[in-house]
Amino acid sequence: MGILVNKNTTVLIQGITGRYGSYHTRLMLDYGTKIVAGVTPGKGGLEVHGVPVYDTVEEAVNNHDIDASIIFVPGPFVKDAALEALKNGIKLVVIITEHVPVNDALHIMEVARRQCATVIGPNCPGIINPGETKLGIMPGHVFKKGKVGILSRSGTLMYEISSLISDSGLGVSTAVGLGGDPIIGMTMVEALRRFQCDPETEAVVILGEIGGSSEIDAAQYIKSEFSKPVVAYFAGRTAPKGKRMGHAGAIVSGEADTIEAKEKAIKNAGGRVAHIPSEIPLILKEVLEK
Amino acid sequence: MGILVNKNTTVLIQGITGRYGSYHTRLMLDYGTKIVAGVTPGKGGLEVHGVPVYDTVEEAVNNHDIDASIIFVPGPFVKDAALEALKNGIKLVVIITEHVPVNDALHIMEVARRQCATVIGPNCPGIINPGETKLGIMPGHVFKKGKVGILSRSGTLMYEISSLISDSGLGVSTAVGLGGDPIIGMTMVEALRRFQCDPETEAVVILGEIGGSSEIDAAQYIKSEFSKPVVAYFAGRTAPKGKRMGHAGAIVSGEADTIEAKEKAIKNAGGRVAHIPSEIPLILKEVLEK
Amino acid sequence: MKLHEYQGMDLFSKYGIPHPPYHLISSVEELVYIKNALTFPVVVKAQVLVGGRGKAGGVLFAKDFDELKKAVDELLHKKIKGKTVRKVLIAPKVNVEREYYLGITLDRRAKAPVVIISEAGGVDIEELAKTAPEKIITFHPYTTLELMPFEIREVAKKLGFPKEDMPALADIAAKLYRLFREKDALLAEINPLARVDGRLMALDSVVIIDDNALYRHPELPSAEDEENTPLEKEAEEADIAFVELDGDIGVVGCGAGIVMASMDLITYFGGKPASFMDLGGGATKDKTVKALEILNKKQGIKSIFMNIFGGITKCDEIAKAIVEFLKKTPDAPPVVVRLIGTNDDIGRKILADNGIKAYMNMEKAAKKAVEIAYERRGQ
Amino acid sequence: MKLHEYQGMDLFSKYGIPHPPYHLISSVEELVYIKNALTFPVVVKAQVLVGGRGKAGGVLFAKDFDELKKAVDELLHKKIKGKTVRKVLIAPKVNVEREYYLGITLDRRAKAPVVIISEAGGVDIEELAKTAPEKIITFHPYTTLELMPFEIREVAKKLGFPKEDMPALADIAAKLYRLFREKDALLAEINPLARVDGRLMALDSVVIIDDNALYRHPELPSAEDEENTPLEKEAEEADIAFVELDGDIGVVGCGAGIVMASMDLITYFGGKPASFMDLGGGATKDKTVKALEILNKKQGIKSIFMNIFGGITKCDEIAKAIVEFLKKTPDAPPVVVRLIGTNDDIGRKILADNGIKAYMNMEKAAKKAVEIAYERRGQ
Repeated sequence: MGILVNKNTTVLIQGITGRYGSYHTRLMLDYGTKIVAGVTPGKGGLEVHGVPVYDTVEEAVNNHDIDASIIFVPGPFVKDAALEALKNGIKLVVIITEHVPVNDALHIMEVARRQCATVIGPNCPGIINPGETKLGIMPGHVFKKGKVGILSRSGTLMYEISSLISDSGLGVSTAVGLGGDPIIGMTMVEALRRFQCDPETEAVVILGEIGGSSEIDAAQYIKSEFSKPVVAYFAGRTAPKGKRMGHAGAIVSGEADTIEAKEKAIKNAGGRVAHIPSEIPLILKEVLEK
Repeated sequence: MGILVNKNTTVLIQGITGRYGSYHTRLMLDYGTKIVAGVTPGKGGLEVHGVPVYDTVEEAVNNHDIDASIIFVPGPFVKDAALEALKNGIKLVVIITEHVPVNDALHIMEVARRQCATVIGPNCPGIINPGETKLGIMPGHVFKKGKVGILSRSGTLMYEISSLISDSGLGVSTAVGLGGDPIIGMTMVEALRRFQCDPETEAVVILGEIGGSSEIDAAQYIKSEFSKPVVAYFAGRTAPKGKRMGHAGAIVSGEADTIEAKEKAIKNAGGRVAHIPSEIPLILKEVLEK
Repeated sequence: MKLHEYQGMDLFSKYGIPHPPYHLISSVEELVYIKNALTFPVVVKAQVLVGGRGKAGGVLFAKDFDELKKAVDELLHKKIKGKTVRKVLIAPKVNVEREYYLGITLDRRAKAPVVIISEAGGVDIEELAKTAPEKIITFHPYTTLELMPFEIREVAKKLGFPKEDMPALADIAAKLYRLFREKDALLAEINPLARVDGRLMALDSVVIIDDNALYRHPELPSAEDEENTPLEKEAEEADIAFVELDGDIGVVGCGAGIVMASMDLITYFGGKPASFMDLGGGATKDKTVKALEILNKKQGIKSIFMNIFGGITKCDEIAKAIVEFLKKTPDAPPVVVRLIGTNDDIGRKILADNGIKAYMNMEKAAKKAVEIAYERRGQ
Repeated sequence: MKLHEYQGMDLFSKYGIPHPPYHLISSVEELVYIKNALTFPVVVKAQVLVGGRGKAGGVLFAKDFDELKKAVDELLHKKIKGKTVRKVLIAPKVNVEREYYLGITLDRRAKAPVVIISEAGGVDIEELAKTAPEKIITFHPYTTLELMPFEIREVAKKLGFPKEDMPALADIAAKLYRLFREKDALLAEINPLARVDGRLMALDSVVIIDDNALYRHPELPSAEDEENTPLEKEAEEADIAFVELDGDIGVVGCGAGIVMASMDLITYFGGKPASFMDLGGGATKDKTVKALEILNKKQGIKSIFMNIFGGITKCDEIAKAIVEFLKKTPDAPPVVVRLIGTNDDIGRKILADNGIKAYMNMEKAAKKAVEIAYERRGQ
């Protein structure tokens, strides 16, 4: 169980012959992910770690049942790869690549909406259901199976906190890295909706950042509909206003997207806020024991 | 009765203060058309033949119930006007204007499809339900009420033939000028579908032209679904291949769009073909008496 | 507006579509200026807006400068399918390894742009569509916004194109699609798109721009429309749609549909139309006189069939025009007038006062025009 | 990439958005060349990428050439909010009859471009959004393809803009939207869009281009990014995300989220971060050494908190880098290392062999870095 994926999810890797794509294909296969095919234009006929490679997604879906695709191609080619997956009926597309132009992301999301498909990312670490499957680049060993759902805008912070939660004995149901870009596919609210329906998830940790309004939207949804305990932690409290902190999404540009506003919103919605990472498992245990 | 419009259809005129728009507003009012409002940006507050003028369609729909809009603005402004009507929920848009860029027409039709709205034209004379209402520029007096539906790609040919039919004592239920451009909103098939459901229409006259495949599509539809007698007449038999004959749509560019191919298709579908206009009422009487 | 090959090539350059370097000249004298820039052998191509230019002798080859001079001299000012060659394009003769056809046009039925691809480049694509349709793939781009490379890869895979051409083919197709959209084209065609020394390049261009959208493309070259005859151009300037035809009966009316039907009637009754002349809606007296004067300049017209069904057009204006024209032009061919519609009573009276009969029935009038032409032909 | 006012104005010109004529100079000497082209009074504007330039003394007026010389002399090479003025823009001082605000940016929530319009031009739009939200209208274009004139007319009607400005406003908005889309902008803003002698024109420009899309815009001016300090630029060239901060504890890590969290921890324990330094995923030994060297060049750093959670990044590479850096730089501030993840056993051993303690717990490490800085501050 968990959300979005499970141990039977069959996966296509777009950009499988690249250094990065090939490396993570091996790590995912090692983790148990059901990778059934790969695509790299011009490299059809090869094999990567035993996975057959095709020139087009069309050939891949003609030869395999494919539930999801993970995109590793460089930024300028992501739009082509994502639209190719969507056009060929793939309903879950995880875009790992960073530096995707915003206009390209907009276009991808518009098409995905029309196709009723789910896009995760771009600029995200992917999804993991500990012990079952991972569709992404996260280090699998720091995630232990458990009952806490994790949503994160940042990759590395997700690893860090998941490790803390796993070490505390609680474990993780599904961890989703939503991505750090201004335009991303799945939002916090959409992910929370899925956690709401997942019997395995008993609490959710939100790892937010300065900038954007996704955490404020999440707080509104939590207040009105979400019934499970929520613990939030926000990074970037000390980031100077107007300075870019690496993530394009992390720009403080107005009042509503400050950490203070986000913390207040989560608290108003009945959620708990951790001020340093080590507080997170402590609060989780507290709320889960209730 | 008849299709698309009736005597209660309320109409907005876009471009009402222009020479052409204002002239035809008067003719339509004289005919009995329920014109309730007009729009010309910057001319809000005026009246044209007693019809109130607004700056925006939004104001017009806020102040009146509007079923349909007729567009008289010059070609370069048609896209703006049509999208304004569609955005404000108007479900029937008649574009009289000629010289609308094809790309603009494509865009309008794409949006109309999304909005489930009907567009007639561009470059068309409009629609008339004789004795009830006319949304267009056709000379009303040549159309007498009756039971023959008329579909035409050409305006003047529609007047000519409608006059013949009216003079023959048969009369017209609805006559629709579909427009002579390569990209038009309502197609022959869509119009035939409506005639199929109209109890008042007992036979349909199709006035086609060289070029395009709309008559071939119509023939296929007639063969498979249409149950009323059809008489077709095609203009442009003697037009030289590859030469433009005024209508942008009337270019013979391939085998399938020749008059011969179209005549054959209509005959195969069980329709009758007239070789000169005066044959049309004769054939109509014949098929209606059966 | 149909662009010349070189004008299309210029557009290709702007969009980054590769093509061989070329020189454009309009006189043999200009050859000396480009002499040192040329690599022989070269191809010399007449810049005329006709189809089948090659078969009609519009494309020559030259292996040295002397041959080139001869070729240019032969082509310039030559008439090809009735069009005078005013410019020739000189480009290196390349070694074609493989040829593709790539075209983008409008699918009226789907109301969307359509991409046409085939490996059988260089041939007539309409001919190929009949003889070997399996060699052609047509598709509508997944999003109208742009043509994605993967769409070309899918096609290339299905048609079995060699892998090495795929990236360039996808790139060129995406660029051609952008040109098609941004320049309001009705057709953008590269035939052949050839592989030369391992590199794909356009060896010809066919680009037709939507006339109705020209107002927003001041950057485009002007038409240089040699398709139109001088009389047709004169009519165009007077906003009259006019096409000269082979017959001897002038056909004039208001509205393309009715004029085409009038031509068909003339043919039906055994005559041959000399013109398609559409005054458009609401023609004034002056415009109508101008139209008749232009028509009268055409050689060998035996009669004029004027078929007016007045909707927006006022019959009295037309009648006045006919009277004025016949007064100014005593040697004009007989005009057979059919006149009904708005103000036809006034118009009819004007004609009657000047001794001109006006028909109500267009078929009778058409027949009369044919009869007159037949009689006068015998004279 | 944020464009300078004059670079934005150049883009406006390309898109047909009117603005006053201007001259750009980078030395007082250049004034003589433009002297005759000027109409006084003029406004002199420092070209620096900071907000609130006017209030910070970056905009001066001159009613004659002497005043202009003084103004240019005063502004050039002056520091405004820490940025050095290298160019000034000189334009006629115009008579503003009315001012609008027009901006297009990205609505992350709606995943669509958003248009922002107000009549209260010239003011801080974020301030206005708080104090008088009813004066601002924001909307998503009906089709993302383009902004239609009617959408602006609807807004103008609701906000009660005068009719005479509507056509120009609609036209400029459509053009600005086209610029926004075609140039991959994240923000395109005209504030104020002023009516001058009855004509709307842009009196300032703010354009931010999506860095990730710069590769497809070779036509755009290069950044001239004075926002970055020399050390930040050095880091950028080494593909290291680096922002200099006011504190004295260097913060280094892999991944923006974890580095921000590390800074927050430093602050939480009473310290002040001196840097945001993100090595990205999979940093090699050499890149890490380079990063530490850059950080070490920054003045007044008392300790370095290096927080490594190795996912893609290999801990042994990091450990080797720290050892190499400390050997090469004996006077470096103490480095407090937190090291877990891929190959952390090897990394930890390398550090231990060189007498460096490696923490497992990041909070303990952060606290230690703060303590060291506190102690060394006292020295």
